[in-house]
Amino acid sequence: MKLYEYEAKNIFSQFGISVPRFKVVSTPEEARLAAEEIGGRVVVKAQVLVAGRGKAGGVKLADTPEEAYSYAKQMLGSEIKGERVGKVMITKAVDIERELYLSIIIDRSIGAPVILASPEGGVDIEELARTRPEKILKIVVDPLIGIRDYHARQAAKFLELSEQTLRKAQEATINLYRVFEYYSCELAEINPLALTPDGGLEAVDAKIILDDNALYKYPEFSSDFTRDLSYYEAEAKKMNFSYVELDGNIGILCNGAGLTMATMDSVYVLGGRPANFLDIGGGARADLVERAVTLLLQHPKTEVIFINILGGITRCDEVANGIVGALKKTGVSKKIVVRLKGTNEEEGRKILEENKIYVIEEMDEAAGKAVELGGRR
Amino acid sequence: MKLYEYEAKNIFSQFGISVPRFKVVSTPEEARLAAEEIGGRVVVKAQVLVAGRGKAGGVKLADTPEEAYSYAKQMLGSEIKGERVGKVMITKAVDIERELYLSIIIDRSIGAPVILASPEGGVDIEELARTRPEKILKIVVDPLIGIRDYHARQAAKFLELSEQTLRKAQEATINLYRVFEYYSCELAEINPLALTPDGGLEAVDAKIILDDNALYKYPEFSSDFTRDLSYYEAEAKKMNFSYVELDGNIGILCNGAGLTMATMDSVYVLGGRPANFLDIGGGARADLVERAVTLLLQHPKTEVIFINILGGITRCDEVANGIVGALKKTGVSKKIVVRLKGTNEEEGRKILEENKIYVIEEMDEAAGKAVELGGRR
Amino acid sequence: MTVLVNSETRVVVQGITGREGSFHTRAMLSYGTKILAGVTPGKGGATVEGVPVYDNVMEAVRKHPELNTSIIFVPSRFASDAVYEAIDAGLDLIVVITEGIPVHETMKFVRYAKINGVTIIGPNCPGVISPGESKVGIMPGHVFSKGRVGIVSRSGTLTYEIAYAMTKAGIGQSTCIGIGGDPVPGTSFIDALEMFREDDGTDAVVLIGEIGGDMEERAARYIVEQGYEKPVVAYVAGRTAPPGKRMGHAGAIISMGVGDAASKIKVLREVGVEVAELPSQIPSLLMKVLKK
Amino acid sequence: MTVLVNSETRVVVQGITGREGSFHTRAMLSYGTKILAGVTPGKGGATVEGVPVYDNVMEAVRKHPELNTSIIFVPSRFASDAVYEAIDAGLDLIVVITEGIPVHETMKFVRYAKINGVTIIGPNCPGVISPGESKVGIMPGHVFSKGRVGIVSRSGTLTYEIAYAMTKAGIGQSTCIGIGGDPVPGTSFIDALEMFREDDGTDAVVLIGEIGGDMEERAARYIVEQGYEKPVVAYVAGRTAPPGKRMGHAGAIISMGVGDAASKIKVLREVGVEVAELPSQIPSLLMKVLKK
Repeated sequence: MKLYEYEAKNIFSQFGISVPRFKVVSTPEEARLAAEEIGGRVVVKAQVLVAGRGKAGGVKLADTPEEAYSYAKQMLGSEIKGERVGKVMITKAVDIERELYLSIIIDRSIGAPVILASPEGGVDIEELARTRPEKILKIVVDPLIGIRDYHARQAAKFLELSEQTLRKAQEATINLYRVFEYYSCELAEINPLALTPDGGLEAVDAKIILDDNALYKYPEFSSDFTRDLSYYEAEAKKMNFSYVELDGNIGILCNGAGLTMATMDSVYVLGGRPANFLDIGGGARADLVERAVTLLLQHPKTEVIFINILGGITRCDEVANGIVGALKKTGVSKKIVVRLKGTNEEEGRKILEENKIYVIEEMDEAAGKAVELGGRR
Repeated sequence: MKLYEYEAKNIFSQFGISVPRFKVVSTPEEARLAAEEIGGRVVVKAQVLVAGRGKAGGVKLADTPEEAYSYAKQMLGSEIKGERVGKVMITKAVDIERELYLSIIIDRSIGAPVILASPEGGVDIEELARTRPEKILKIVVDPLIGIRDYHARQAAKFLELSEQTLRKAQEATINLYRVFEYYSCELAEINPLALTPDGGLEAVDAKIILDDNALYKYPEFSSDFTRDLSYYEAEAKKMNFSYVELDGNIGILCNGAGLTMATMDSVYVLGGRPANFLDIGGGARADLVERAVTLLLQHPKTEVIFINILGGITRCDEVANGIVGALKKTGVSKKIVVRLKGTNEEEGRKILEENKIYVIEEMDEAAGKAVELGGRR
Repeated sequence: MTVLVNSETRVVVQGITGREGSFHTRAMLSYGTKILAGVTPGKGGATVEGVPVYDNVMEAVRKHPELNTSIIFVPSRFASDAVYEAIDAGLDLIVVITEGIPVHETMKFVRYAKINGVTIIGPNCPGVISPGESKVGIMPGHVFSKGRVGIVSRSGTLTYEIAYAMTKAGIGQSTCIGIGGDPVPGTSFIDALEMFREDDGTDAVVLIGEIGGDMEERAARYIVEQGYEKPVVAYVAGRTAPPGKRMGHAGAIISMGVGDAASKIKVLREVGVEVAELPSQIPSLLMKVLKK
Repeated sequence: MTVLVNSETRVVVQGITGREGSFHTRAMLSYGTKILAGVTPGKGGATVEGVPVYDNVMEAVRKHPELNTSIIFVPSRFASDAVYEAIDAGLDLIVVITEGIPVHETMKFVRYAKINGVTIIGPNCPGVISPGESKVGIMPGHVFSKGRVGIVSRSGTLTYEIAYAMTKAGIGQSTCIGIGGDPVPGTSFIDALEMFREDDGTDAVVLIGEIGGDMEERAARYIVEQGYEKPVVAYVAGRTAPPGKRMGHAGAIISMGVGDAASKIKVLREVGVEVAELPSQIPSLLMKVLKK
């Protein structure tokens, strides 16, 4: 789960990482007051989770409280890349001598935390990795040991700083790692870390991604676990399904993440357009299946529903009952293609056939049928 | 450094280990008030660092505040095994159904923390290890991982408890380990850990030994680093010497712990009685040597001083100047045997000979001479 | 021959008294897996499907010194602890079925297993099966058949789908390893490829990848750099997955420009791995490479 | 032949700009030790006794890939960090001279070194010398002489005393290892005995023990259980030490009924090790066992 900039900055502050003074507001009037209180030039920053808000007009420099008011008014309630702006941050504009980069990520390929540091921050790190990889230092940390002072010294040295700022960069590195460790982060990033003319370091932006699997350890965030999801994604997540929205018209419902992706892909390879990823997991009972099917029945863009189940611990009769139940309860009728295979396959087929739903045995054939019904690209 | 029982109990309390209610007092009147406040039967316990205070009359059960008063009066200011009692603890007398044992120590042979648990506490654990080793469970903890719940479950299970108390024992084990880790302990011990008739667990006694090398991390204790030393030991420690008092009459002064012990032993093997261990360490200058020699000159039981120096980084001329300086400044004259060898040996010898102190070249011969002067056992 | 599990495998089930644990204990027993013991703290003395239950793994190992493998069904909050316990008890192989373990915990116990010379499969995985010999996992046994092709996969049901297609086509499996869908698995594609390389009973390998991370790319590099002798065919799921979205598995996410299916497929093809467009094509690709 | 250090040893001195570090760098250089680099954070670019100084070990290793050994003079509060740095930089041998490192820290880095296959000597030790070849330590070089007897010792000056007596008696040393006086040393008596066992250039071993712990007892068990082929003679310091008192070294303490000299001497004698009553007797005991 992504944190908002202000949440990440609050955490940074608590862990001793210097951030420019800021306030978070949800009305233009509050924005004006905050700008007055902070004084001088301020930056108005839309609090959204999507990337690239700067280019989309979500970050504005305001010379006066009035300007802050009007920028806040523009942003609040508007949408940035499809995400509604509910809050803006008013924060002191920092004099920046140079922009640095500092982050801690999990390197999947080695299964360990990695410190990334660059003297050239502010830009997209992926961009920098492509164009000037020699400008990124990567330090692997043993997960059983954690960060050591010498790691922080190495990272800080790479940032090309004066003696005076070097120590601050070491501390920032250690503190960022403490954040990463304490909050079980997938990513803790400062980009840019601003070097100020007086040799200070300020986290001008802040990004934290929490591990959804560890969310239960942080009740202050776990209640808001659907924050970066669309309406249907959120509904599905509340029911404990994995659901992701795409732009096609063929709804996909399977058991198992790999099979669901393969089913989407098969539809695509055969010329169709998948509408979603919906994985009901292993061993789902009829009531759960019913809720999942209902979700797709109610989804406006979905014209065809393709259900592909390979029963192991999942029983085909339970799936069949779920499908039939959803159709009956919603009263919605959409074209449905069902492929059922495995445990209690016969029983499942019978239940469906009684309700005039015909089962296709092979996955390719079923995918082909779904494409036929949904139309080719 | 050993902690007093009340210090250890305060720490245990902070870490969630249940201890019977207590107060620490330094006058009999305070003892009476404390007993009144606590109510019921109380135990009066002398706060000393020596082992075996119970048998020496340092632990008494008081039925009334008046009894607490009189026991406190007896104890306060008295000496237990040579240690003056400055404080007594007044603590609630606990109904004990069974006494258990729980500790975390560092196992030197494997270089790891070890959890020790026994269903038969209250006795000396060394005694138990000798007589009924099967009654002690030893769980090795990987120092890079620390305690895991499963260690605590294993330890708790070995204590032969009811379901209800089992969980408390697990928590106590985890919490004791947290104490051990947080305070860099050499030992954190609860003996006895009392099982009460209502299924509770209470740390009736508490023992913590801190690592002297880690003491600087704990300012609340580091100022009192000479607490368990005799007067001369404390004086030496303040000067950064290692000094230990024995009961002989031949003072020993060397550079290096191993050589100092070997010198003591040689004196003993040759029939004499060493008075102390005094290691001035490596590279000592004249002023430091002077203070060390002065300490031995002033020590009443020391009749002969045997100085054995093997110069490496320690320079023999510095040692010689230190010896001469001490003799001149104190005006005390004791029999002195000096063996000097190594760096600047010639210069050292010359300085001593000018002051009528004659150097012996070989260690055995010098030790023999010291024994001759000090007298045989 | 097989890898990881075979007729010598002796299993302790951690979390045996739970719903999943007891269900799959029955399924594994009926497949013929030798399960000697179960563990659930506080349930020592019980039996599940005739298997004796102990309070901790150490006790189980003391009573059944032949134990060499653990399968873990413990809920995610307690699963790490169960893994440490199994490592310290000296088992050789630990199959972690549990889904939802925080990745910070996984990083640590995977490293701990490595330094102790213990193999971990998972977490969040279907387990390992050597058809006809032993099943240490939750896969439906009947879709597999004994043979000479190894499977290594990040997925569950998709693997069953492909194994089933192979079985129908008459291509049996030596061992099928489900390494799981988490970002930091105990055993990687490369680890599995190395095992199959050493195995006399494996003639070819099916690699079933998906989006997220770069395990497929690393496997491709390994295949070309090491001059891998056995043919490898692959399927990679998720070519229609959008970036930045977790596709069911914690590890199935295209993030920071890394992990999309197209580039994985490209890199695999570049090193000569045949990559199927549809899962159903795996058997024919296998026949092609095995004929050579 | 020798163990641990020889003419191939290439040393980086951590804490080279400090008083101790620079003093002993000079002494080691003048003994002939090949010191290629020094490290002090923030002092990169300086030189000490002609040795270039770097900000961190990684840089030193990058510039001098022949480096295989570190000697650490860093103050105790920063010493652990220096050890981790040296381990992660891939050195083979790390000699930790520093005294006063908390034992909780030592336990951890000793374990970390072990899992990374790195040898640690110390902490709180005089170092290692192979006379005539290399000295990585603080011992006075002139008391040692080249020969065929190995020494392993928990002490500093007492070792010089005994080495000096041996040298005077014409008995040279292959390698002398000062494992240090801390309770948890990186290298134990058994580790050292194993090294000497493999070494063609060592005919006998002198073991210099002291009170505290049970390392001497374990060495005795090892000697008898492994059928140690080379003669071992010993001296154990501290028979007059009272229990419960730290005798200078953090590890030299008789505690909880364990670690007195008399029982160590007894156990060593029981397995056939000749134990000297006085340090000066070591040469004659050696002559006796070597004549056999």
